[in-house]
Amino acid sequence: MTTPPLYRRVLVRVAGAALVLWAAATVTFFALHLVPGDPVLVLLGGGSGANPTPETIAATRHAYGLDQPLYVQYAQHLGRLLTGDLGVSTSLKESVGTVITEQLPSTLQLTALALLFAWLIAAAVILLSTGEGAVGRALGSGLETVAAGLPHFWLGVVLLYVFAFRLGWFPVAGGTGFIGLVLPALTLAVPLAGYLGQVTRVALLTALDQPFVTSARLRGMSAGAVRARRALRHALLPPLTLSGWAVGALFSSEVVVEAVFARQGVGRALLNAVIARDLPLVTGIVLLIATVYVLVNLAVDLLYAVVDPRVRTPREI
Amino acid sequence: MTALTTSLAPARTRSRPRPGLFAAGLFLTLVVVAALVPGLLTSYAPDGIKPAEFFRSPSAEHWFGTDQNGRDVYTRVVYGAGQSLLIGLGATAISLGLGILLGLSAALGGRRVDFAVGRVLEVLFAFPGLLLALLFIAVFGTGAVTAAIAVGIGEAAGYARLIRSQATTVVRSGYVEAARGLGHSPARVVRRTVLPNVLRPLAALATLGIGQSVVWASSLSFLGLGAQPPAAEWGAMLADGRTFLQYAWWTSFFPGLFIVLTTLSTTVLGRRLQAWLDVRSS
Amino acid sequence: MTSSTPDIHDALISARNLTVGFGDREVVRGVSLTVRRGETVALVGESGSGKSVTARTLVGLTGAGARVSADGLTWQGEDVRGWGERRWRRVRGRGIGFVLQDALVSLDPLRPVGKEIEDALRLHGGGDRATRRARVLEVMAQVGTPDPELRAAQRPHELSGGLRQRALIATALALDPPLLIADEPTTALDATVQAQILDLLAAARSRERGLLFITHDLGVVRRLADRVAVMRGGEIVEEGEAAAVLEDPQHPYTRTLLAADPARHAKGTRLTPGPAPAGPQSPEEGNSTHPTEEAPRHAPVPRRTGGRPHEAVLTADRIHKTFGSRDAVRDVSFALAAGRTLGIVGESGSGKSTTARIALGLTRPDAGTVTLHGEPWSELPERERRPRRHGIQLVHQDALSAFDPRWTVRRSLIDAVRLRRAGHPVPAPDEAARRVTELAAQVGLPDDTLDRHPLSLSGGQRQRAALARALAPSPAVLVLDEPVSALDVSVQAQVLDLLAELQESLGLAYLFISHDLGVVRHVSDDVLVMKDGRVVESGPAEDLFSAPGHPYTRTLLDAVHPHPAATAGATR
Amino acid sequence: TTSVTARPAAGGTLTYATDREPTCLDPHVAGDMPQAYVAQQVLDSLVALDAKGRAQPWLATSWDIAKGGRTYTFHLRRDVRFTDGTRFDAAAVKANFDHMVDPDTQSGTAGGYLAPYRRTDVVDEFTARVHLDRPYSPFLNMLAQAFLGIQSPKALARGKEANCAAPVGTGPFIVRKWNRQSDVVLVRNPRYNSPPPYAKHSGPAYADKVIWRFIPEPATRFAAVQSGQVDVIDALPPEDQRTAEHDDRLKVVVRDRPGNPTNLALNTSRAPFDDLRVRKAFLYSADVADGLKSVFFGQYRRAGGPLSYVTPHYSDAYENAWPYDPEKANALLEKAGWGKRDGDGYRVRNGVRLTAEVLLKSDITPNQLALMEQVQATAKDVGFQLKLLRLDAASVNTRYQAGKYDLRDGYWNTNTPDVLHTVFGSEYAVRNGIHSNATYAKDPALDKLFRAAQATTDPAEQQRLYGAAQRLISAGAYQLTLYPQTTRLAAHNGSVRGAALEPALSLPYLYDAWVSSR
Ligand SMILES: Nc1ncnc2c1ncn2[C@@H]1O[C@H](COP(=O)(O)OP(=O)(O)OP(=O)(O)O)[C@@H](O)[C@H]1O
Ligand SMILES: Nc1ncnc2c1ncn2[C@@H]1O[C@H](COP(=O)(O)OP(=O)(O)OP(=O)(O)O)[C@@H](O)[C@H]1O
Ligand SMILES: [Mg+2]
Ligand SMILES: [Mg+2]
Repeated sequence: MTTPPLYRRVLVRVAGAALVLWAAATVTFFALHLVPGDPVLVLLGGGSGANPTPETIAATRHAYGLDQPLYVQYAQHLGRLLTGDLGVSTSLKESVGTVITEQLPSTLQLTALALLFAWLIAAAVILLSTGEGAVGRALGSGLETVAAGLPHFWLGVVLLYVFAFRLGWFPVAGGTGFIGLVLPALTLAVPLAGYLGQVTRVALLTALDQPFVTSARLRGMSAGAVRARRALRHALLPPLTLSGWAVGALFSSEVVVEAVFARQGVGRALLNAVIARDLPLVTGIVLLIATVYVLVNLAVDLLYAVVDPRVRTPREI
Repeated sequence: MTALTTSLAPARTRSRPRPGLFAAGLFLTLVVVAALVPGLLTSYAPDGIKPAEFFRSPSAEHWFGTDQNGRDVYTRVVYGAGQSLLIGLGATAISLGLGILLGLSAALGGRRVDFAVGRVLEVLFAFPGLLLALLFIAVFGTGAVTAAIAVGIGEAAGYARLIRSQATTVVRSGYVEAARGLGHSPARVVRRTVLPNVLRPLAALATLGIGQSVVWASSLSFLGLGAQPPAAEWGAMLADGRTFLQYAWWTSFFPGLFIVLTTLSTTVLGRRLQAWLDVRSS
Repeated sequence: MTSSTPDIHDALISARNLTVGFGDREVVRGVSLTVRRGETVALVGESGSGKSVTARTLVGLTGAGARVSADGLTWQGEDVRGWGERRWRRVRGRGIGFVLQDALVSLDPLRPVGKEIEDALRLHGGGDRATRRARVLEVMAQVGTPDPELRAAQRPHELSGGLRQRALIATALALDPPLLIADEPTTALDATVQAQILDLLAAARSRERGLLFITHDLGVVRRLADRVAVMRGGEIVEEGEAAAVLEDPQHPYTRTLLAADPARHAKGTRLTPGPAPAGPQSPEEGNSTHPTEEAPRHAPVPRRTGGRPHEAVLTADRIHKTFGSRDAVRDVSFALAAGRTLGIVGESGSGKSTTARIALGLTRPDAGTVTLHGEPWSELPERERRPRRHGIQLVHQDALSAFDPRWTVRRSLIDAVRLRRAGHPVPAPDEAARRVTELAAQVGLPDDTLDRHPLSLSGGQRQRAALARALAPSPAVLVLDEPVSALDVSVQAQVLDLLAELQESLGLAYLFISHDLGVVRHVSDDVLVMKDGRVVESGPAEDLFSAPGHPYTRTLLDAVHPHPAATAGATR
Repeated sequence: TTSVTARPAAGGTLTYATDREPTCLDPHVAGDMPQAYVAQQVLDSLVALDAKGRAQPWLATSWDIAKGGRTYTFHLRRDVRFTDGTRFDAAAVKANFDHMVDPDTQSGTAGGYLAPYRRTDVVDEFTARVHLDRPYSPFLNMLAQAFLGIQSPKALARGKEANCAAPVGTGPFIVRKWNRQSDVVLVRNPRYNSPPPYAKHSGPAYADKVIWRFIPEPATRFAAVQSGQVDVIDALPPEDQRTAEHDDRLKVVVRDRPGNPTNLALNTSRAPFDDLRVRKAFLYSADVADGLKSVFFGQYRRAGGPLSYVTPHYSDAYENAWPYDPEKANALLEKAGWGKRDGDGYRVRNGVRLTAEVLLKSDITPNQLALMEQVQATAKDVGFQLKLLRLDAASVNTRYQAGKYDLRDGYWNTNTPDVLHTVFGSEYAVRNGIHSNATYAKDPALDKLFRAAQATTDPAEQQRLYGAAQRLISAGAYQLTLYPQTTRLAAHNGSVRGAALEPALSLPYLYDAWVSSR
C-alpha cells in the first residue's frame, strides 16, 4: 500500500473539515427552523407573560431577518458565515463571537482538566487492578461500570455536598482558579474514566496476552514493569481514539455540570440558545464544537502516530 | 489494531463459579417482573399521593421511604422499571438499528458510500448528542418514548462507527470470501454471514448501552425534558430528588441505585452473553 | 536412560520427573531433561505434546494457573524450586536466552527492535548507553542482520519475517547467555531464511553454549542436534543421540514422525501407513493415540492409468496485477489439466496468493486472461461468473478463518451444498444432509465433528472440513493456497495423502501453492517457481528439482532439507 | 476574616446570588423579573412607592395630573446626573418613555404597561409632560417599578447590544461587567445623591462592589450562602428555609409580592373549561393547602383570590372562595354531564375523557412540579385527567400563543390592582399571539370595571371598583390561585447587614447593605 503525497492528505483533510462545518451549519439552520417555537415570541414573552404590541413583534421579526423567505434566510446565513461573521445572538443580544470568547475559556479549562482526570483515574484503577488476582480485576471492572453509570448531576450534587459543603475543601460554586475547577472536572471525569477504563482494560488484558509481553519477561523484566511500561502503551491506543469522541460527549455533559456548579461555559449557552431558538448562537457553538472535534481528532491522529508509529492515520472518522 | 476491534475483542472466559452472574441475573429478573407486573411486587399505587406523609425515611412500612408527595419510593421504583427499561431498551434498539444501517452501508456500499457515511458520522459526532435530543424533543414533545428516541438518535453515531469498522473486518474475512467463492448472491452473503458476525460482538456493548441510555435520559429529566410527571421513571426521580438530597437522601438514592445496579447487571450479563457466544463458536 | 543422567558439573539446566498441569489437566508428565554446556538438545513431537510448556517451565514462566512439580529442577546445580520472581529475573535474559515460539509477534510492535535487544542489557546492568548501543549493533551483526544501524531503528513491521526472527534471537543472545532455548525458531519461515537461522544457532553451539531447541521438523534435528527427545502426550517417549534416534527409531511414534517427512517420498507414495481411515474415529487422533506398532508401509497411491487426455481446465495467459506501485504478479501464464497438480513455490510476497485469487476470479487481473474449461473467466462480470463459481474452489491456508465462527461444520457444509447453480435445482434439506454425510466420509471427517464449531476442531480436522466444503459443489479445479503449512508433520502427511486420493478418485485438477519445496515436490506434476511476481522457472516437477535451471531455484533447493546422507556428514 | 460591624461601614465586596440570569440588563427590553432585579440596583425611577403603595417623589419631586388623568406633568430633580455624566432632565424622561414604546426596543413589559402612552412634551429643562390616550390611574404605580427605570439617553442611543450589556442610570451602582452565565459586576456610584424615600441613608452605597452571581441549582445556591461563600441569596429554596431560620449565621428575609399570585389559568376558550361548572369543579377538586404544607414545607401561604394580599385594594373576601371540596366538585361535574367514569376512574362524556393539558416550563422547580402532581392527583380523585406537559420554553410559548392548553401556570408581579386588567381584560385575550390574559376571560362587565378604575384616582372609588372586579373574577373560576409570589432572601449574618427589599415589587435592594471590608 502506498500513502498518497502529503499535500493531498492535507488537502483531503481540509476539504473534509470544511464539508463537516458546512453540513453542521446547514443542519443547524434547518433543524432550528423545523422545530416549533418562534424565536421572537420566546424573546418577547419571557417570564410568565408580557404584553408586547404587534408593532414590537413585527419590528423584532424584521430585525433578525425572520420575515424573509427561508431560502433567502439560508443564503444570508451562509453568506455571513463565509465572511466569518457569526452574527448577533438573538437571546443574549451580544455578538456570537463575544459570547463564545467569553464562554470558551471556562469550557476549555474544564474539558481539559476533566480529560486529564479521567485519564489519570482510569490509568490508576487499571494498573492497580489488572494484576493476576481475579478478585482485583473484578473489583476494578465493577468500579468502572458503576462509575460509567453515574449521572453527572447526581454525582455533582453529592460531590458538592461532601467536599464543598461538609468538608469545605472546595468552593461551593463557580470558584475561581484551579481549586474551583476540581469538583466540576471530577464530576465529568469519573463517568468518563469508567468508560475509558472499560475500553483500556480490555485492550490491556489483550496486550498482556501478547507474546511480546512474555518475551519481555523472559528477558528479566518484572510483571509490574511490563504492565506499566510495555502493555499500557498498547492499551492506550483504543481510548486515545475515543478521546475525540470523549471531547464531544464532554460538551454535552458540561451542560449539566455547568448548571450544577454555576459555571460559565458553551454547554449551558448552547442549551439556552436552543431553548430560545437562537439560531446565530446555536450555529456558532455547533461550528465551534465541530472545529474542536476536528482539531482534537487531528491531535489524536498525531498522538496516535507517536504512540503507534506503525500507522500514520489510525482511522478516518 | 484500532480501538474498535479491541473493544470488541472477545471477553475472557474462565470457568469458575460466578456469584456475580447469579446476582445480576436475579436482579434483572426482578426488574423485568417489576416492568411487566409491578403490582406483584408492591401493594401501593405509584401515584398514591399523601401530602401528609411526605419525606418519611425508610421504614418497614415504606422500604425506601416516601417522597415530597408522600408517595412510596419503593413502589415508584418498582413501577419505574417499565418506563426505564423502555427508555433503556428502546434507545439501544434505535441506536443499534440506525448504527447498523449506517455502518453496514458504509462497509458494503463501496468507497463513495463509505466516504459519505464517514462525513455523516463526523457531522453527527460534531453535533452534541444533547442538541440532537433537544431538537427532537422540541419537535415531538417530552415523554419516555420521545426520550428513548432522542437518546437513541444521539447514541447512534457511536454504534455506527463500531459497526462500520467491525463490518469492514468481517467483509474482508476468509469466511465471507469463502461464501462468495461458492457463488452465493451478495444479498445472501450479507444476510446470512456478514450481518450475524457483525452483530455478535456488539452483544456486550449493547447491554452496556441499556444502562447508559437510562442515565442519559435522566440528564434529560434533570433539564426537565424527560419522562412526564407523575410517571415514575428512575431518571426523573433521581433528577427531582437531587434538591432534597440533604433532607431526604432516599428519594434520589434508590432510583440511582437501581440505575447503577441495572447497568452493572446488564453489563455482567452482556459480557457473559458475549463470552457464551464466543465459546459456542469455539 | 543413561544418556540423560545429569552431570552436576556440566549440566546447565536439569529437570527430573517434571509435571505441569493446568486446571485439572496434566499437560506435561514426568519429563526429565538435561542440557549441558556446548550441547544441543532437540525436543520434537506433535502439536500440543507439551514442548513449549516444558521449555517455559525451565525459566519459571509456565503461565497463569499452572501447577508445577518436579523431583529436581536445577540451574547450574542450584535448586530453583521455591525461587521467587526476583531471583528468577536474574537468570532470565542473563543466564538463559529464550526465543519464543510465536516469533513474528514476540517483538513489541511499537518499539524499534534495537530497543528490544537493549532491554536485556539494561535490565541486567549492561553498561552505559553507548556501551549498550555498541553491543546491540554487535549482536545484530552477529546474527547476520545486514546494515544493523538502520535495522536497529526500525520496528518489527518494517522488517521481513527472517529479519524479525533474527532480531528476536539477538534479544536472547544480547548477554551471550550460557543457555539458549529456542522454541520452533524456523517454522513459518521460507527455506532460505530458515537455513540462515539454523547456521546462526549452530554458531552459538560452537561457542560452547548450551542449546535447547524445539521443532517438529526432523530435517532440522538432523542438521543440528546432538541429542533428541521425542515428546508425545506430555511425556518423553524416546530420547538419545540424534543420529541413533533418527537412524534407528525405537518408539513407533518416532517412526511415524520420520515417515511423514514428504521430502523423503516421491510423488505417488503414501506418507502415512495404510489408506486414510474414514469412519467415526478421528483419523489423526486415531493415529497418534494408538500408533500402529508395525513399521509404516509406504504403499504407492494407486495411480489412475489412461483416463482423459490432458486437456487444460484452467489456463492463465500473461496475467498481470499491480497494487499501488507494486507489481504483485507479472506476466504469469500456466495451464492446468484435469487430474494434474500444478505446484507454485516462491518466497513470501512473490505473488503466489495473488495468482491464486486471480485464478479464482476473486481478484480482477490488470492484464491477461484466465479461462476455465476453455471459456472466458476472468473477464466476466461477477454476475455472470457467480453461477459458474462452483467449478473452481479454494482451500485456504488458514482454515479457521475461512469458516463462519458461528456455524457448526455441518451448517457450513449445508450452506455449500444448497447452492443455487446453473442447471441444478437447489437440493432439498434431506438430500443436502445426505450429501454432507457423504462429503464428510469422503474427506475422512468423523461424524461427531460435524456438529462442532471450527474452533474446537484440531488443525487437521479443520483442513478436512475445508476440503469437504470445497468439494461440495463438485468442482473441477481446487486451488490450494498453503493447505498444509499450518499443520504439523504427521497431520500434514495425512492431508497430503487425502489430497492424492481425492485427485485420483475425482479427477480433480490442483493448483497447489506452498513455500515448502519438499511438499511441492511431493505433490506436483508441474511446478512454477515465482520470484517478485514473475515466473522464473517452470516445468515438470522431477526435471526441475533434479536439474534446476534458474539460480534462484537452486538457492531454494540448497536451503531446504539436503539429502540425508549429505546432512549427516555436514553437521558433525 | 473580620466579621461585619453592627453599624454601617463603607467598603468591601458584597456577593449576591440569584437563580435566573437576565437575557438583557436593560429592563425596557423584553422585561422579565431578573432584569428588574438588576435594574433596581442600577436605575432610579421617577417615583417610589411607600409601604402603603402610595406614590412618593424620587427623581420627580412632584407631579400634576390633569385632563381627567390624561396628562401627567413631572417636575424633576435638578441635581442628578447619570453615571456617564449626562444630566438627568426632561429630555431624558422623554427619551426613556419613547424608548420603552419604540417597537425596536422589543419591550414586552414596560412597553405593554405604557400602552396608553401618546407622547412626552419637554416643557422646560426640568419639566416633562406625558400625554396618555385615556385616563390611566395605575400609571404612577407602574412608574415606580424597576422595569420603567430611567436610563441615560446618551447610553440608550448606543444601541441595544451595548445597552443590554451595561445600561446606564443614576442609581447607586454602575454595571462594570457582565460575565454571562456567571455574574454581573456592579461597582458603587461614588456620586450617588438620589436615593428613594424608603432608603435608610443618603449618599453613595456602602459596598464598593457587588458581585451579582447566577446559581441556578437550588441546593448549590443555598450551600453557597450557608458556607459564607456568597453573602446573600434570593430564591431561598423552601426545603432549606427551616434550616436557614434555625441557623444563627443566617438571616432570612421573606416578603410576598403584590400582583396576581402564582396560579393555574383555566383556558375558558375551549373545552372542557369553557363550562363554568367544570371550572368550578376543578377549583373545588384541588387540595392546594395540603400540598403547600408538604412540598413547600409550610413556608408558602395559600393565595385564594385573584390578588396577592399585599396588593393595593386587595379584598380578603375571596381568600376562601374555593376550598378543597371533592363532593361539590363531583356534584358539579355530574350536573355538567360528566356523569360516567371510565375504567381508569376518569370521567367521560360522549366517549370523550375529561382531560386538561397543563403547560409547564422545563425549568420548573421540583417543588412546583410536586405541587402540580398533587393537584393532578386530587383532580384525578374527582375524575379529571390532568396531563402535565413539561416542555422547553420555546415550545411552551408556541403552544401558549396558539391557545393550545387548558391550564397554564403563571403569575404577574406588579404593584397595582390594575394587574387584573392585564390578566383578565378582554383586550389582552389575543388569539394566536402573545397574550397576558391566559384564561381568555372575556367579560364586558369586567372590562367596564377596569376602565372605570383606570379613570378615577379616588382611592375609595378604586377600592369599590377593584373589589367588584375581584368578586366577578373569583366567581368566574378563571384561575386556581396557589400562593403569592415571594422574594426570599437568606443573608449571611457574619458578613452582611442591611440587605433589604424595596416596597414596589419587593425586589432585593442592596443600597443600604454593608459588608465586612474584606
Ligand atoms: N497457559 C495455558 N493454560 C492452559 N493450558 C495450556 C496453557 N499453555 C499450554 N496449555 C496446554 O498444554 C498443552 C501443551 O501445550 P504446548 O504449547 O506445550 O504444546 P507444544 O508441544 O508446544 O505444541 P506446538 O507444537 O503446537 O507448539 C496443550 O494442550 C495446551 O493447550
Ligand atoms: N489487496 C492487496 N493490496 C495491496 N497489496 C497487495 C494486496 N494483496 C497482495 N498484495 C501485495 O502483493 C504482493 C504479492 O502478495 P501475495 O499475497 O500474492 O504473496 P504470496 O506469494 O502469497 O506470499 P506469502 O507466501 O507470504 O503468502 C505482496 O507484496 C503483497 O503485499
Ligand atoms: Mg509449542
Ligand atoms: Mg500467500
